[in-house]
Amino acid sequence: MNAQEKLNTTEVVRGSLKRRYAREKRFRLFGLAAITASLTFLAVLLITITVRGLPAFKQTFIQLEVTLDSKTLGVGENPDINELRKANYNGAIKKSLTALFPDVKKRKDKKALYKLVSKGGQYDLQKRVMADPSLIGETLKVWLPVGDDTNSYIQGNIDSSLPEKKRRFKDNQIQWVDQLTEDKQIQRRFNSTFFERGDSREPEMAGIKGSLFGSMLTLMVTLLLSFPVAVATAIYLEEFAPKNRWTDIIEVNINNLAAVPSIVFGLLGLAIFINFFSLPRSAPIVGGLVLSLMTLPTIIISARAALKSVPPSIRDAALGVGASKLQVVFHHVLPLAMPGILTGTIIGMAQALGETAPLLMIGMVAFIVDVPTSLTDPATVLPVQIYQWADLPEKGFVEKTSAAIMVLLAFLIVMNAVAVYLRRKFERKW
Amino acid sequence: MLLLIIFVLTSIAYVVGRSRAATLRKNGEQLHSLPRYYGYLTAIYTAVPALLLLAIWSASEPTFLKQSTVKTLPAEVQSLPQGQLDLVLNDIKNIATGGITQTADDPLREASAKHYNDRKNTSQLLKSIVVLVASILGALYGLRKIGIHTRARVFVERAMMTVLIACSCIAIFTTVGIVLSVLFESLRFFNKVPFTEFAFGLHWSPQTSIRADQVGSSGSFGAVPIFAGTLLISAIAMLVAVPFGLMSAIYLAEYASSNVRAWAKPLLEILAGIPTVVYGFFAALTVAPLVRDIFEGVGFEDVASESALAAGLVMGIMIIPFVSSLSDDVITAVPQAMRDGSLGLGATKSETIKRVVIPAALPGIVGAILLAVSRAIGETMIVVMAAGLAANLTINPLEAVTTVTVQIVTLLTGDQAFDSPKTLVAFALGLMLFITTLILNVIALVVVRKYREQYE
Amino acid sequence: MNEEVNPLPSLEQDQTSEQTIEEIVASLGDTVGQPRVEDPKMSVSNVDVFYGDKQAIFGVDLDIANNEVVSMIGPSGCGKSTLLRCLNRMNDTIPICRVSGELTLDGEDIYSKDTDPVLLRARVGMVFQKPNPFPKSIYENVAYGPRLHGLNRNKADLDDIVVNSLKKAGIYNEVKNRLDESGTSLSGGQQQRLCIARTIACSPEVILMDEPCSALDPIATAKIEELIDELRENYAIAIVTHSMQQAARVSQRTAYFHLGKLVEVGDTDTIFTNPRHELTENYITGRFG
Amino acid sequence: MSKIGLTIAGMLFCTTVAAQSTRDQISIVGSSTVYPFATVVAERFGQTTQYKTPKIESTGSGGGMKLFCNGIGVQHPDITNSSRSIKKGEFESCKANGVTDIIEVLIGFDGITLANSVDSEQLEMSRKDIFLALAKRVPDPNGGDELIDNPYEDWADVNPDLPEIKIEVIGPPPTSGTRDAFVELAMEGGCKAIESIAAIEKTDKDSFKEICHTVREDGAFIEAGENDNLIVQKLEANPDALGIFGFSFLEQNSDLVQPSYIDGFEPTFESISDGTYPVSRPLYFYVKKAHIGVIPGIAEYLLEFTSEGSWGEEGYLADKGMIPLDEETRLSSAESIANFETMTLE
Repeated sequence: MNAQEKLNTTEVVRGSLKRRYAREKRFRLFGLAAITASLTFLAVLLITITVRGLPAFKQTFIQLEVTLDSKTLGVGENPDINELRKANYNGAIKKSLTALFPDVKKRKDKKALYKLVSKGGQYDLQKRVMADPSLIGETLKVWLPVGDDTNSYIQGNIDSSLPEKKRRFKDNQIQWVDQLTEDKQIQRRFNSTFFERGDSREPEMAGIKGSLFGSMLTLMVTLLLSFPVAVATAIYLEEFAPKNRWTDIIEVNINNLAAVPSIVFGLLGLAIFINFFSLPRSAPIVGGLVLSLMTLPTIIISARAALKSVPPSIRDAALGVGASKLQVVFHHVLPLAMPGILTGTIIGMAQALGETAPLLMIGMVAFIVDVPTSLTDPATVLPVQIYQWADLPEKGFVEKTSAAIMVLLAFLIVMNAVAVYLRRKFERKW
Repeated sequence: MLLLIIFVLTSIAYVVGRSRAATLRKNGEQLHSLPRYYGYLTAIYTAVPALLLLAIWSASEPTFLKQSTVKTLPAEVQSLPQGQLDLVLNDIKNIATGGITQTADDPLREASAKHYNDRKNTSQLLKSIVVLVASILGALYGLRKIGIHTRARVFVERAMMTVLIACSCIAIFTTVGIVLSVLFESLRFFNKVPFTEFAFGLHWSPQTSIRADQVGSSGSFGAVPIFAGTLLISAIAMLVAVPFGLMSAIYLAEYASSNVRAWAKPLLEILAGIPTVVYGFFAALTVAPLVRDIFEGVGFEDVASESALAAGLVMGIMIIPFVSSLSDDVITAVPQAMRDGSLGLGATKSETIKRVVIPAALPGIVGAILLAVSRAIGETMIVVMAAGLAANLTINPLEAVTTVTVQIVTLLTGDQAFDSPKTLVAFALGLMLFITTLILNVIALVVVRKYREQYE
Repeated sequence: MNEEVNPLPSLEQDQTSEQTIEEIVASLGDTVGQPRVEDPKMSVSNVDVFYGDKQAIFGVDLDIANNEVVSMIGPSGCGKSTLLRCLNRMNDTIPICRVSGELTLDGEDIYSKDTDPVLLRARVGMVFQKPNPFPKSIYENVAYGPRLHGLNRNKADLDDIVVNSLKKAGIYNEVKNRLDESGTSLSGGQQQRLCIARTIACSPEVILMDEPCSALDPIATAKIEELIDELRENYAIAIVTHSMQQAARVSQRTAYFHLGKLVEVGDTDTIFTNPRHELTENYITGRFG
Repeated sequence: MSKIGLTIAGMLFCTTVAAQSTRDQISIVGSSTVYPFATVVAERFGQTTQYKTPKIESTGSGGGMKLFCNGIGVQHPDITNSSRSIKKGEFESCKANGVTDIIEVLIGFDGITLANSVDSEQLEMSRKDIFLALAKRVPDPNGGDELIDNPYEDWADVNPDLPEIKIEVIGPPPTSGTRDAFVELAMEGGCKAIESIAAIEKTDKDSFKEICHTVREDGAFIEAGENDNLIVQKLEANPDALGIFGFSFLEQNSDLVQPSYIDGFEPTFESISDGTYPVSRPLYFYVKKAHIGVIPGIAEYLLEFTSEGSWGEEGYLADKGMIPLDEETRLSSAESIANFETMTLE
């Protein structure tokens, strides 16, 4: 190769450098853009949901002076518990509202006036009276939750400058509420109802306690069933299984199950647990069974990875001093792999917590007010609750849905964070 | 309670067994295994038969109780059909457990309830006794077994292995369960509707008669539009997920500093951890209107509010981390020597990545993408909430299409009559879904495994 | 990451005393022999290399001339590979690596801002310890560099370059009928020669070889050594090797490194027959290393 | 060996759970249209009685019927909601499974409305207009009884009194009960107003149905999903479009959308309730008589549902958008329900 040729090479390369570096820069920017876009989307999603959901954590209350005379309530003297339960508390509330605004005479206007207070207000009264029947005959100053529309007006979601026809909150209602606000009879407080009650058809009375408990019961079943089985399976496959067709089939099976659509597990649950074994519908135990079958492969795979990462030298060392294979596994390998297995389990549980589709198939899309306490009580779970709320016509449920999503995401993020933390803390380079 | 006692007994058995073996050993006996194993052995003998008995008893107890209680009821009640009898029993049980009932004042039922309670108590007592005796007998037997001739460790280990093997069979059972649960119903469906119509029919309209006289009450079950819709949405999702996921993975694996990586990776994984129902909500309420506004603003007409595009976009975003983390794995698995070789020849970093790293990682990436496709096809909540129900056969992403999973959900929770082909077709769709994803998964797994072997 | 780029070479490997490396290095004294040549192709002056806080190379001076093979020997972790990788800035890929001092190619500082690492690497090719053909066809492996740099005007040109490079690397006859087969299907020795062909195809001026034969059997090694000798006609070559015999066989000059310090440098014959530094003597007589 | 053991263990486990569950709570399944109403009643029922709040699953009318008809017993639901009356086949399958005594309760109506954004003109149309605008095949506008593919593009083409805006109707897909009811009530009603087609009915019922019930597929009718919230949003964005959805959604979104007059009537409580607004469908629920008195609370639930305070004109169900029956019917059916009169299928 002569000098001329060499010079050529240098020149050719130098000539193309600018173009190549531009390409390099572009490529790098693409990468950065891709990851930024993904993270931006995450941010947009979280922000949208937070902005939508945040108002739901506050609830507007209205102060009323309610006279609980037995005539309005429609109870006799010394009413028994059933009578108290059925009493007409709504009537008492209506009366006190009319007393506040005595000018309201027309039926239509009265109806609008009554709408200021939530339908759930009567149950608050009911609870108080049932706890203390001596309240009958007294006049109480109580704070009651306001109705859905009133709430969104006070939150500023209703534009009062629009023509009356175009808003759900009418002029006279606005006037009343403004007056009440001036009299300091309207207050915004932390919405404890949201965490203390089950589902309800009135957005201002709806809470997530029922679905949260449902989720917990379901997850408990899932954890109790899937964790031991998954660890046992992982140990068998990783440490003991002979390499033959049978174990190969098991292995392919597990990997495949991890990628089978979750709704197919729902079909399985419907056909086997509900139709064949006639377990009750909508029960956390069935949900737990289905979800544990679903999370099993996830945990098995991560448990196997964790076991595999324990170096053979440790096994050899233990075998070398005369431990049996089982002892090696249970004394040395398993403890070392435990953080990895736990990480996988947490991630599997997080997956199960957020899962909806299979539960639709086994009757967990249900309206359930009572908080479930046992594994066979009807229950729903948080994501299904979100799904249900998203479909309801009442406007107030939009923010409730977002708030429920926030709670769910908070759980998931905490779980994931714990998993990441565990992974970092116990990450070992052998 | 009983479980607790068994647990305590088992623990005691363990301790006794161990100490007994230890004594024997001290006395110079040549035991086969360590004392601890004799402890385990005794514990197994104590717990397993007792637990087995307990399980069988608990399972059969309700039946015995029921029969016994039924005998106390009047003859005409006894001759009721099974379902009604169950109801009566339910009522009696409610009375017995003090739950809310309506017939609490019925003396006959009260008596039956009392009988039920008595029997239940007796049964519980008997159960406790039998189980405890079994466990003690087991313990004694176990203790007697302690001696030179018993190879305790072998026994214990074999027991453990049995448990382990049993557990690993559950995966097989699950698959068998899935196949069985969808196969039979699907076969029944294909008896009614020929497979060729299902597989090649272009018209999907499963509304067999909401009323008997309705038109098209036979329904038409051509699944092509559904599968086309599924493919369309999945394709849109992949168009989003593959470039973004792959480029993110490349950036994280090749360019990002370890600090950025440490933050960006878990953040991306959050994207994967968000429940699909949340994506669905977001797609339906935020993305779909946005897509519609944008495209109508640009001058497109007839943009469906439930366009395939909106569902596909959001699904794609959901899958980004899935693609990126799998691709990240395979990219980092490409040996450094490959990169060195290319850099040493004067390639820029991007040239190295494009011409050496990616081609080398390609099989793994393809595997990752196939797995992502299978996930997109099986995704349910996003499409249920954001995609339509209309079975349009179209490739226009601005129209509404429907997917297999949406149809399964609507068919099993929909408004139409729940007879014959319609429920069954849901299972047939489930079967198709299972088979499709199975094939994709197996191919992907084989590809990925082959790829891994190449560099290990 | 594999051995040769290990960012933290185990410098303390054979240190039992509590002296710091710096102290030991200082005790080694100045380089013995003449590191400079007339009209050097590449020149290294007073170069220090750090991996994070750890110093791996201590003030090395060395020249590489055209048409000669310089071999670098020394015990593991002595910094010879590190120095070699500095010569075409492959160390840039290790974020914590820092280089000070002056390295020049044809008198231009290769670490200056104006020098482009891509161009530099095109001019200073490198062959690695383990053969690392790309998982592509043999043809594509060789054509990779020319394509990157746009050295060919057309397909015929490229064919020429590939064939010539393979011929120069002495492997053409073995592979001429299977240019479409994967580069990884070749035997280890063939792979390494393919890698050399790949390097030559970029028409570099200097070739760096990092223990090119350490993964090969003796027969393949012999072939490569023969090849190195032939390549000397056209290129300046620096080779890192573990095998003193190899150094003696292929190189004209030899540099002996110890703990990141260039201890002795000189004509290969002189070094092997008449080492002047005690450590060099210990090493080549096999008492240590 | 281990497989058999595992199977046995699984079965034991499942039967134990299944056998030990008792139920002291009403279980309701069925239509998603009735769901919002049934849940309100259930919630109130749970609050004001000593019974537990019933569990209500939204399974769709058909799904509900299937579960309901599966048999008598604790594991089967007590009540099913339906947005249509029970079908003969379903009734028979119920019978076959021992569910012989069924109480049918007609609770009210759900109006199906054709609405557009409040920003645009409120439309007045007849059912005939609806048919002509939406059917797949219509009589040739240039005369003759020949049916041709629907040529109309603007509402004004259909009826010169209507504004000149593009025909664009967003409605539910064929799998939906709302769609079915709309097709039967609005389109078939309009169909009959056309003499040439009405004549067909006498000779060939099937082809009559086919003509009347087939919706055009050229893009003028846009099939959306069943999420009515989305339809409302779409209407808001596109003032030209009309949407088909239930009256309760109209009520909740009266600030965004307005209903069209059909045959001269606007859908209101009154007009739907007295039947002058032509497009409304009945809502039912069905109760298993055998479960009354055994599963606690069913009778009281019926009582609550059929009390004036809930299904009456001033009741809370009306607040949620259900159209009450007329007073007479309410009274008479409340009485027959209180007597647990079972239905027969004539």
